[in-house]
Amino acid sequence: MSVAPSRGKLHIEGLTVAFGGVKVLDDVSLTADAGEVLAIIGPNGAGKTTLFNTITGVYAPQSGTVAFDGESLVGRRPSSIVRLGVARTFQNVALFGSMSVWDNLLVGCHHRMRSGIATSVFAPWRATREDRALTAELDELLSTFGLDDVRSSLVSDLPHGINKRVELVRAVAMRPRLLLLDEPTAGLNTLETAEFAEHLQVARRRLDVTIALIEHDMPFVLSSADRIHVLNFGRTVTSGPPAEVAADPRVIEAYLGTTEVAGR
Amino acid sequence: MKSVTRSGKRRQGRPVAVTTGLVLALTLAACGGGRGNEEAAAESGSLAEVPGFDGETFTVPMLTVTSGPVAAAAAPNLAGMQAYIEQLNAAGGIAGKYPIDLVVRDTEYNAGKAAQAYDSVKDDAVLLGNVFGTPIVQSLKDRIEADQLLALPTSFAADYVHHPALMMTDAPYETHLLAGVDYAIGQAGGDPTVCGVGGEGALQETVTQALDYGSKEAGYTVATVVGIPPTATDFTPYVQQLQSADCDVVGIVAVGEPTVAGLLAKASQLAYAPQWVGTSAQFVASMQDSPAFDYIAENYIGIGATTTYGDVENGGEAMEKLVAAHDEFSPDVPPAYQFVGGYAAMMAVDKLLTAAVENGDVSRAGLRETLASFEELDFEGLAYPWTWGEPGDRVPPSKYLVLKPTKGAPGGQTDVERDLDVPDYVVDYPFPEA
Amino acid sequence: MTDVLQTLVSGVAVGGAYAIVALGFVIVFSATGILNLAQGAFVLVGAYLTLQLGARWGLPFGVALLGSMVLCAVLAVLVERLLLRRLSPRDHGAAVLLTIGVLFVSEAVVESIWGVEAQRLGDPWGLDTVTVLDVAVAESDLWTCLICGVLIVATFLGLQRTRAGLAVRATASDQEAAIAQGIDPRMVMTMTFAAAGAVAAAAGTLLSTGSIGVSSALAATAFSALPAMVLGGTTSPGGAVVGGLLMGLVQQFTALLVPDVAPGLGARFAGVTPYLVLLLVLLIRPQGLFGRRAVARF
Amino acid sequence: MATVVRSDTDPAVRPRPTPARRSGVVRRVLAAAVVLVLLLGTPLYFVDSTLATLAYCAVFALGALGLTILTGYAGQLSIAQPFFIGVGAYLSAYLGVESGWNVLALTVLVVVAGGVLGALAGLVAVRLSGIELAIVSIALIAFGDYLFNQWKSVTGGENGRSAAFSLEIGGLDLAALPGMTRSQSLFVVCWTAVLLVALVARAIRRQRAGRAMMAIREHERAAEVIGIDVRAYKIGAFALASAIGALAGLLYAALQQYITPLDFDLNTAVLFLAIVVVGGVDRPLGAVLGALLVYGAVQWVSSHVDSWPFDALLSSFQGDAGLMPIGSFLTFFTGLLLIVVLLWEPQGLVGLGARAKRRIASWDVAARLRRDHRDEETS
Repeated sequence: MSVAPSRGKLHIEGLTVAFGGVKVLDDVSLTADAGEVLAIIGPNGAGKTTLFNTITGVYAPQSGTVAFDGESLVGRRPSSIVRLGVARTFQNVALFGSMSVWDNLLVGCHHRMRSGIATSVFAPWRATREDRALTAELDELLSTFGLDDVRSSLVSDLPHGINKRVELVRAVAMRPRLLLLDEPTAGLNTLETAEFAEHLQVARRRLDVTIALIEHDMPFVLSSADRIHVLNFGRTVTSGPPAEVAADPRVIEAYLGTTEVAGR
Repeated sequence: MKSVTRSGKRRQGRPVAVTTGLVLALTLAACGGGRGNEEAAAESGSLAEVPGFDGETFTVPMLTVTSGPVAAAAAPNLAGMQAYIEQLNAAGGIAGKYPIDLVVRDTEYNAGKAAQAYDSVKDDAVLLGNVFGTPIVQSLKDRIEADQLLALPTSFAADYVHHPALMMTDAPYETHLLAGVDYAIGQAGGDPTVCGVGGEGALQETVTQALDYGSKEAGYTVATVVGIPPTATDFTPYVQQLQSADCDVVGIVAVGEPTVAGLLAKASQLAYAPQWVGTSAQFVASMQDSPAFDYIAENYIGIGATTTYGDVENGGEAMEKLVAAHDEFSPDVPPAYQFVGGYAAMMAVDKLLTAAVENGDVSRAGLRETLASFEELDFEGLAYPWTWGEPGDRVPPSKYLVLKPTKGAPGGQTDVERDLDVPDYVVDYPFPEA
Repeated sequence: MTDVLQTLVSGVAVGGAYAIVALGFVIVFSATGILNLAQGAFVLVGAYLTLQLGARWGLPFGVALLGSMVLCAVLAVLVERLLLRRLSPRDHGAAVLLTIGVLFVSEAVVESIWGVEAQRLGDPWGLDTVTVLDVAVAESDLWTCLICGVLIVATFLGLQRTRAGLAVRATASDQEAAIAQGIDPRMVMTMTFAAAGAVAAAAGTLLSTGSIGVSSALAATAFSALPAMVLGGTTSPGGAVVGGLLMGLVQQFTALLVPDVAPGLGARFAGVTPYLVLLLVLLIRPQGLFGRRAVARF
Repeated sequence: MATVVRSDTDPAVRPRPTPARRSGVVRRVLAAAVVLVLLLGTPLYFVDSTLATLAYCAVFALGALGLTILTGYAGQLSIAQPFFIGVGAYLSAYLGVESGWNVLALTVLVVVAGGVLGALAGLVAVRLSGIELAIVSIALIAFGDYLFNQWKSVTGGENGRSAAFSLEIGGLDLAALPGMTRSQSLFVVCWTAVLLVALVARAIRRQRAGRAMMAIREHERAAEVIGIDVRAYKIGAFALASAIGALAGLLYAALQQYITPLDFDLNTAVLFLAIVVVGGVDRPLGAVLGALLVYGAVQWVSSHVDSWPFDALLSSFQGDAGLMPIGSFLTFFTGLLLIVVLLWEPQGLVGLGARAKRRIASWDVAARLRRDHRDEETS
């Protein structure tokens, strides 16, 4: 079975995003190949989150192309981009606070279901059946990621570390083929970060997925990324394998202006 | 005075199912009483018990307005009614032995609330002593008719004159408006331009139709009829409309006290001074305090069918009794023109029930028969009489008086002319058949 | 022509009052994110306090007005301290509902203390007029415009030139940054409520001068001023003023023109024109005339 | 244990009901029985005037259920619900009285019309953020007021119009069910409607649609990026809430037999807000409890002004002794309820219930812990 070369591949070409004349992204091009983990690093304000927001359809670019699986994502609504298999997590956890962990996961499966308001009004049992069909899968996900105990807890009652994991699991439940992680280890302690790295590996094994992640924690980046893309002031600084990028003086200069990066 | 409602005789029924949810049951219980047996009333006298009459007392519900901006207009009217009934009860009641129990319900001048209040009182009512306000009467009149009740409206639209369920005690707006305009034209001489002001909506239409009729019958020119929405606070545009139409005589019908006061004050500011002609309800006591009072006294006349408060010369013994009733039973309520109207309305109820007791039938049908048998219902000098009889034969009072704002007079008005004859073409006004 | 001028004058007078009520809404909203419908309560209570202090207790009108502004500022601060502060600061929906509760309670209390009848405020202007260019202008309208103008200028100077104003503006533009700069957001909240209360008392008093008188219907005026607030942009004090004036003019001119131009629309049409203008503006420019659209952030 | 595993993997073997599921079934049957007893038993227990009040409670509960979905689930603070109730009421009054439409056809039409208008309002609303939405929804109340007053040929203007239309479907008169008075029948009809709509609202809450709406309420942008069509769900919530409102309007008109613009004004809007806040905004049960408590209490007080303790506290006419006129008191009461509930229990009566349940559960846990502790000591 031959696979199209663009399958599972994120391809961005000449992307420019500006707000009120200020270019937040300026002619950025990058590629993440199928199954690859691409880390995007750079100082605050480099345009990393803007990049994610543009991929997921929150912002419209001034120019340039964004394509996944060979399909252009520009001009699509966020919900239709999700249907193409793009999932993401957020810098500040964006779970639904007054809902349970279980319901958060079910919301994650939103695009995989069909029933809507009309179904609930005219044939509520069909919607219930649809929920039931997911029970086994989500149960298994919860136990795989060690979240059995908090199944029906409200998200707002849980600690940050758990919620980071819940958010990852929600993204996994979306069955993405492109997963965007925005600072997944922000606010986690060393132990939690290590745990998260493990869970990320589990997620990779489960899904046939391409991952792009924004991260400041260099040890985490160096250990989990296949390639690193460096942004500064909305422009690409460099791109390449971890070892190579870590040694690049331009990166060291751009990134906090210290040698710490390479030193670790 | 405090009227006693019937809520006291609630009875708890047998318990429903044990499974009744606690909160629901509590709320349900709070919502009202149990379904009790109603045949427990005492046997006395020879009159048969009917809804609203338990053998001893007549229950007369009053659907009036005691809260909100309209309450001020309803208050003196209600006070007059209560004073009459208190005085009557002190003398033993109807025919000296059946006291009347007034049950006051607030409609908030809201037809929806009124419908709900009506539902709660209609099963225990000999008649409705008062239904206050045009929207309320409009909304209830067909249901009152369906329940075969009689009601006294404080609202005087043309289509109530021949309505079988309504018993009017004051002349309709059309009669007074047309008579007043006729009077003002006579005073002014020449060929003045006539205009009208009505509350946006039905009252504006009332004024339009009446003045149309007047212009056809009496040959004067009607330039415009301005409608004022109830929410207006600045009256400049409405005064301008009248001004630019060069109106010399402006008839006003019941657009609410704050509106009339505001309109006249703005007219005085804009130095526009036509002859304003209002029906009796337009001027209320508080306008004495208006900064525009001098202007109003100069340029406004009111038309009424009720004798002014304290005018013993014309009101005779009845007026003396009325003043005594006021001083004894509602000394805190300042005497007003509308107090007399309320008092007179209850006099009509008294006379109707007394006659019905004599006929030995106070049922709803009995009251209607009694009313139909009246040729004339005399207010003993407190107001000009109506011609009664069958609904279709009823005729509003054929005389009127002219009122002028006067500082310090009871209610702020005194009559400048009395016993004027309503012009024939106005008496012949085509009041719609019910 | 005099017709147009006359309506212009009455439109500015009505609009000035809308403007000042809307200004109170905007000050609170921009700094705290709360749509404070209790503004209607302060308008109502302010007018009655002026009545009580002036006409009833015999203080000169100016003193009564100032006294009422001070008392309303205190009342507003009490509402903020005792009630609003107990809500979760992010729950702006609950805050709106709470202020509606305050509005209803105060309406009922005012009615039971002062009654429902309209009463003379006892202002010194009465029905006096001055004639300018053939147009009779009520002195009360002139003073209304003047005092509104003074209050609007004072508000702007307060916002632009004082440290307190700087704190309010900083909080309005970025609360977190303001906190980082050592500004206490709770202090800012208190100050904005005090200012809104004082402005509302002045608005209520001015709305009741001249021929109109004080009545409980004043509370509804607060609702009428809401479109002015959105029209100008919910966070722009200047927008509130322009929006208020625009609404007053539109409303008065509609009332003048409808009977001639389109009698079928009826006199009530003037009451909905502010909302029509509002909808039109919002469809074309969702952030209002002078508002800024916040950039979404994660 | 082995059987359980087999039944999970082998679809041919139906899982035996576990004790938990069985108790769920028992609970459901029990709940259905209670509801049925209340629905059919209440009319036998109360006098007609009380039943009329309770039927009004039902209509207010129904209108509030729309807000449960729109404001409670989807988080859109709308004040405009009375507008849609008014549209339903006037539409059914006009077509029912003037053109003699069958009530079944009326119901369908009114619900569809309410839904379409609601969707149109939603189209505007999706462009606005929270506070602007609240204000624009006030605009809708103002438009309603204008429309209902001005379109006299249909609405009768400010004096209102008759709504005494027939409630017959085929041979069955809903206003005179076999062996029942008008009030009894309308009680059953109105509460049945509440029951059905509440069940729908409950289903939505537990299913995909409701989760999507709540996700929007909790975090709109995240919901969008998760794949929820925020626009569509907001418009859907508006349409559904308005359709329910219009249905409530039909029943309101049928109950009152006469409607005026004042029935659908800003005060009514605030009454609805008070109802959902007091009951609990995001549960169908909250709308029902809130309507019973707020509207029921208001009616109860107004019909007991002359008995203790209200005779001393409230005055029912000028010159009567009392702290406050009765009409003002009702305003006062609604406002005070809003304040007290928001400060004390923002989740309303339903939240209070949930809190009590948690308290009891925590006693349970405490008891178990103590027992475990004792067992440990003995072993």
